[in-house]
Amino acid sequence: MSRGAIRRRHPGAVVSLEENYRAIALIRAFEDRCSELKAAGEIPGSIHLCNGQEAIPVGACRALESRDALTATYRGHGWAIARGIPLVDLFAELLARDSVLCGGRAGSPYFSSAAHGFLGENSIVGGGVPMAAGAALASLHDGRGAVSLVSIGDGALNQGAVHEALNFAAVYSLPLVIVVENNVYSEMTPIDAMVRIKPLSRRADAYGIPGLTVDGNDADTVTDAVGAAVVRARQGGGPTLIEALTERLVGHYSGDLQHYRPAGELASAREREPLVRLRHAAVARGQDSTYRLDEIDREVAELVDMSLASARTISYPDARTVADHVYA
Amino acid sequence: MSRGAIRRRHPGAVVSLEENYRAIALIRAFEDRCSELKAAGEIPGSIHLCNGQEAIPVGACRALESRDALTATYRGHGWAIARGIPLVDLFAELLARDSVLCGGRAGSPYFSSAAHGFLGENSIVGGGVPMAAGAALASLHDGRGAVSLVSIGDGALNQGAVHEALNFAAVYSLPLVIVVENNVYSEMTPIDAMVRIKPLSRRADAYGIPGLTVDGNDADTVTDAVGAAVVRARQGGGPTLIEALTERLVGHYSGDLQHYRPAGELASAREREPLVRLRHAAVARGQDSTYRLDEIDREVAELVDMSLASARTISYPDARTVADHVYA
Amino acid sequence: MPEIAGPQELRYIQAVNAALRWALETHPEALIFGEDVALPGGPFGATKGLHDAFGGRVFDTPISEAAIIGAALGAGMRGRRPIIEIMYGDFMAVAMDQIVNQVANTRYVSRGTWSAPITIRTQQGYSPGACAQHSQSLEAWYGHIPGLRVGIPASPRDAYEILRSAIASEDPTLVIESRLLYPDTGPVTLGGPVEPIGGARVVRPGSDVTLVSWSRLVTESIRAAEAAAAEGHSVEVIDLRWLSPLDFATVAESVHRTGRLVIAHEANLTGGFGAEIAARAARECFWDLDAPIERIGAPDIPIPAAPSLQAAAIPDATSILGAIGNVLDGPARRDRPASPAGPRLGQDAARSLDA
Amino acid sequence: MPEIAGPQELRYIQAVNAALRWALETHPEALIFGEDVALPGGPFGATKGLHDAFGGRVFDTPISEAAIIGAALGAGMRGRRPIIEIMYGDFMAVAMDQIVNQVANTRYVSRGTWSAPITIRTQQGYSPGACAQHSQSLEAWYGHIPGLRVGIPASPRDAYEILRSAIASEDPTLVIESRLLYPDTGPVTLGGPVEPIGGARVVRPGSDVTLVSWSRLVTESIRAAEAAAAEGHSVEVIDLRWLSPLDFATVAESVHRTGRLVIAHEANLTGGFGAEIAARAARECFWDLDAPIERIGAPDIPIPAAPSLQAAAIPDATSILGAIGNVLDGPARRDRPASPAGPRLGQDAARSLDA
Ligand SMILES: Cc1ncc(C[n+]2csc(CCOP(=O)(O)OP(=O)(O)O)c2C)c(N)n1
Ligand SMILES: Cc1ncc(C[n+]2csc(CCOP(=O)(O)OP(=O)(O)O)c2C)c(N)n1
Ligand SMILES: [Mg+2]
Ligand SMILES: [Mg+2]
Repeated sequence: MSRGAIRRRHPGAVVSLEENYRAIALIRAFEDRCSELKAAGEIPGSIHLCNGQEAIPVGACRALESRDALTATYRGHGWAIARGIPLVDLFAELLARDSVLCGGRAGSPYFSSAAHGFLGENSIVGGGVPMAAGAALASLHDGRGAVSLVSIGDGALNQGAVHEALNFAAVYSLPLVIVVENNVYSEMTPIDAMVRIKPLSRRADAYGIPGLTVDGNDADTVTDAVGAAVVRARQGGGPTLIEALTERLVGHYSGDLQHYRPAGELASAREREPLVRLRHAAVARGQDSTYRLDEIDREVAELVDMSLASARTISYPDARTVADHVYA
Repeated sequence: MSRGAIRRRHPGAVVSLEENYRAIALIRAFEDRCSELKAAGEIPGSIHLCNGQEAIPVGACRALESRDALTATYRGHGWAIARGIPLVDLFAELLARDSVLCGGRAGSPYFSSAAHGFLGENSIVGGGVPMAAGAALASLHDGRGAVSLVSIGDGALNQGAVHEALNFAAVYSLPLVIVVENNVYSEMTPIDAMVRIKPLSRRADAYGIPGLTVDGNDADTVTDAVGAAVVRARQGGGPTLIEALTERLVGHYSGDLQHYRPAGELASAREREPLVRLRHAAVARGQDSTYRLDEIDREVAELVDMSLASARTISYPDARTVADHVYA
Repeated sequence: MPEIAGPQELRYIQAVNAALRWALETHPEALIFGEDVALPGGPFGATKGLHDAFGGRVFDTPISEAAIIGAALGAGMRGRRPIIEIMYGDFMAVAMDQIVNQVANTRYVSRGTWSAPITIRTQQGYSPGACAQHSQSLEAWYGHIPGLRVGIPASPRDAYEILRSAIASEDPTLVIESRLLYPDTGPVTLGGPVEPIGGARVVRPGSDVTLVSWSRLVTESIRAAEAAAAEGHSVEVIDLRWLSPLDFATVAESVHRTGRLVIAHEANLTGGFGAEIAARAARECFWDLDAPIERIGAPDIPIPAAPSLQAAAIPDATSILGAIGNVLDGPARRDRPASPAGPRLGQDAARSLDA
Repeated sequence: MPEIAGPQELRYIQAVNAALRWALETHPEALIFGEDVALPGGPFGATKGLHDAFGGRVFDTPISEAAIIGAALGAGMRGRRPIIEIMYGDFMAVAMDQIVNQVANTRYVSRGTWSAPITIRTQQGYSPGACAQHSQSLEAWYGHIPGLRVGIPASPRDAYEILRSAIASEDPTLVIESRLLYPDTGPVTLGGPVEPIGGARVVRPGSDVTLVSWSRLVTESIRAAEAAAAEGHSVEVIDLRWLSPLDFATVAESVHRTGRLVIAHEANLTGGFGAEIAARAARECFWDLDAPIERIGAPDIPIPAAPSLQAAAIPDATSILGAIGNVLDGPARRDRPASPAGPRLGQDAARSLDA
């Protein structure tokens, strides 16, 4: 796994403030660089960044093993990085180069990595949940004890396919963990206006599975919740739905002006976001600690620079291969 | 409305044992005749009878006004009769004649009646719920105060479109009443094996709407539950999900051998079914009462005979009209 | 793997059952699931006895087509070989996203690093009294989806062979069966090598007209060819068998000999897959054609339930014979005035039904 | 109803907005709903300002396409005139049942006693970097659904007129817009009488070749025609405008004069609606044709995200010009050996892209 990879947290093992900061800062730095690349026209198509939501993939992936399956959405850069997909490969895919991931066929919103058990992002809202249930079904039959984790957004809970897949997984007690990243909005519409319940984890009861709502801006809290769900799933206890509360610090997609967000919302969100929190904690611990974080920022920036630089050396996919890989 | 029609029960008004018996016996007699007609080859295609479930449409339609909208499933003969669609027209449609309903284009599983605000049966499981939500949406905008009632089966709760429509209706507090006829089976599979919750009305909480489970074999109980939901809906209180417990006394469709039903299940169901219950009640009241029910059986049989006889005088749809009505 | 015995008479539905049993016996990673397929043995009996024989590898599902197809995809990506049943082709419409946006993209978008070796079985077509929601023939939709393979068996033999080829294939394959053909019997040789996917078949050689058809209409086409033979016209009937991969070479070779082409399917005419066959012929076989290409299909209407109306909507040997007649008196069309309104082919088909 | 003023320059997306505003002003029963259409004014701005102006008649919905379409149907059956937005054509796949099994059957199956005067707006096509789940052109699916009307505007003027015709129609109508055309400007005359649905339009007269296209490729077709004109070839470009009702008469009349036909669309070639046009021509225009019918479309692959690959997959003026060249040197094809494998037209199209 690359330097970007997350170390698995063993039961009881404590993750240092620095380790959490590094993992989150790496994703943040990647996303910020993507914004620049998009603005500079180096990334074609629209991108959906996870700024502010990084603690969720970071915390969740710590609870997974390499044999486990992971499925995400178009807002999946953070999940890919937390899963250990090298930044160079991600940059290459986003830059529409001939990356080892999907060779530019997928781009930012739809890439996958078979080598990392990453079934892929999905640009159909909720479209990946049936697939994730299927990965859990495979595990039930191959006896490998793998768990399948799928991330979706709050708005995806209103998609029919998600409903069908959650009930399907519940019926067979499939080893599935559903992480709902509630970032307040579905595209430009507040989720509160599109459901009549709160918290969203209440939906779990409709399938007879446990549901809980946790602070998605604290990686350790997420690891604890997902870890417990993973253990239950491996033991045949079936699916768990975990709602992780968070906030988007950027637009839904590149070019979203966010005129729909009330004044002050973003400002206050910036006080609650994961990196700032860890900074506050570090300050409380004293200068050495903050120096360390500054150092991590530099290391992370360097890794991003290096990764981008080598990604830029990768050629664009050859037009003559356009019709390859449609069939076996 | 025809002699088959249900009288609306005004708040507080009591429905006599005889009146309930007549309404249910009429549907039963119609369904039994359909079985004969199917066996005799007079009805083409498969039919889905509601024997044993009649108290649900009878009780529910008593709570509706003519301005209200009604949507059902392929198991909809009872709803059509309770709504007041003349038996002759139903027979004609089922016999593939040029009926005033759909002129034979719909048949047993998909007919509708604009004249009765009956949006129609539906042969796609759950497919009619979004439509019913739309009828409720229309009422919100035309100010006519109409309520939309939709009947579905237990298994339909696992269809994505049903999930989407229930949340959609909840979000706008649409005047929608969802009646889930839980007849233990979805086609040939027990619903208990296909969900992990009981009662099914727990699903209502996922949408933030009231849900309740009632005895579907007692018409008055159904009227009370639906009546309350209709009042709430008209007052802007939004949707209600009502699970009505019942049992099928016949196969899922004509020709279903029911080998999947455990021994004795049908026999005991026959003790709990609506007509037998009313018979028991009549016996308790003494001979006059049972004589009266015998009389009703004769009257009902006569109505069915007459209706079928005149339906048989209706010609088959003219092949030259096959391409009519595709577009305005 | 079962021994190769001589051919035996099987019903179409029994051939499907035999192929499924073969899959479970020869592919330990095979799974079968769908609505009512396990304990009840399938709404049409396709999976009869399989749950008893293979236990949990054959299981019933909720009425959730999107979940069924998506679960097959995910399980397929993770090493299983799911074979699922969608009870009626009409119900695929509730799960088209899983087919077109999920299953079909798997290999291509991942540059071949993921694959989805799954088989989706369904059945389609009208039947007497069936309503518009249980009567459609939507194969044209699937023929338009890159990444998906589509087989459409017309005989018990192909119900067995095409399904086995689909199951053995590493690509997602849709097998569209015909409900009305389920009771039909024919010779099937069980076991033996699995055919590669693809390949049309000349089921009746002829020299005057090429008649391309698939699924249930192959039988009607053969009947029409026999009727034409009685009138002295030799019609070659081709069973297309697969929409993808599409074996157009077999069609082109035949048209090269006959110079006349008729295409017949049960689906609504406009936008039916017959249009693709006609369009390819109008390019690849243009200089071989001696007469306009005729298509037969249902007129552009939802399929009505009443048999008296279905009789006027569903193509059969009679309507196909009418089209054969049209291509045989081709030159006569020269002086036929072009229809002012731009004739609606569906109606043409309906009209020729009265022939 | 707004006064008839002279034409003004509007962007395609502004023309859509104007038609929607017209609908709310002139039809009190009109409703507009969809994802992000009210407060945010629509993901592409089609509904900008309408919620402010018309309040609750314009509202946002959950991400529930089946519910959105079904709710439009039920509201339409009960006296409303809903106009709904499905953000991308690709997302229609999650709700095809509501289209094909519910909306489209309403009038026919009820013998005309129910109707569904609803309009479904969506947009489709590739754009640089967009993934396979946001790039499809699936109009062929809808052209195959009886009971549904399908309009597909190629210009700001038609974005306005076709949408108004759809809204005024008593039948369910799908209007497929083009995301890439949204910023394009053109003359639009606001108000005035609403055109009846249907009707193709000759957008560039010519005498040597008939070039039929729709949506975004009409622009590419005109560019190809101009290039051909430079080489002395007169190409007549027809914008089909509606798949249903299909105005084939306009195509037939043109082919009668030119004797040569090319069809160009962005959709995958196999099973694309171009096949229907070619198939009709191969029957109705057979004796008028002097050359094989050429079709241009995307090869049969999911649309890749990388621009370097898209360049090889998406048809444009160059690939269309190649097809024009082919039909002009028709007779030369006579001695072209028939491709052994049965050429995959998609690949032909891809090949001609290199031209
Ligand atoms: C089936 C479908 N409908 C609509 C869309 C358009 N769309 C893309 S993202 C999005 C919002 C999803 O919101 P949420 O699930 O909360 O995820 P978030 O973007 O907030 O991470 C929508 C509506 C889509 N991609 N797929
Ligand atoms: C989308 C869809 N999937 C499957 C079917 C086939 N089917 C028809 S009825 C039925 C069972 C429905 O069970 P339930 O909802 O409990 O209603 P019931 O028949 O018991 O009244 C099924 C699976 C269908 N018609 N539509
Ligand atoms: Mg969100
Ligand atoms: Mg049931």
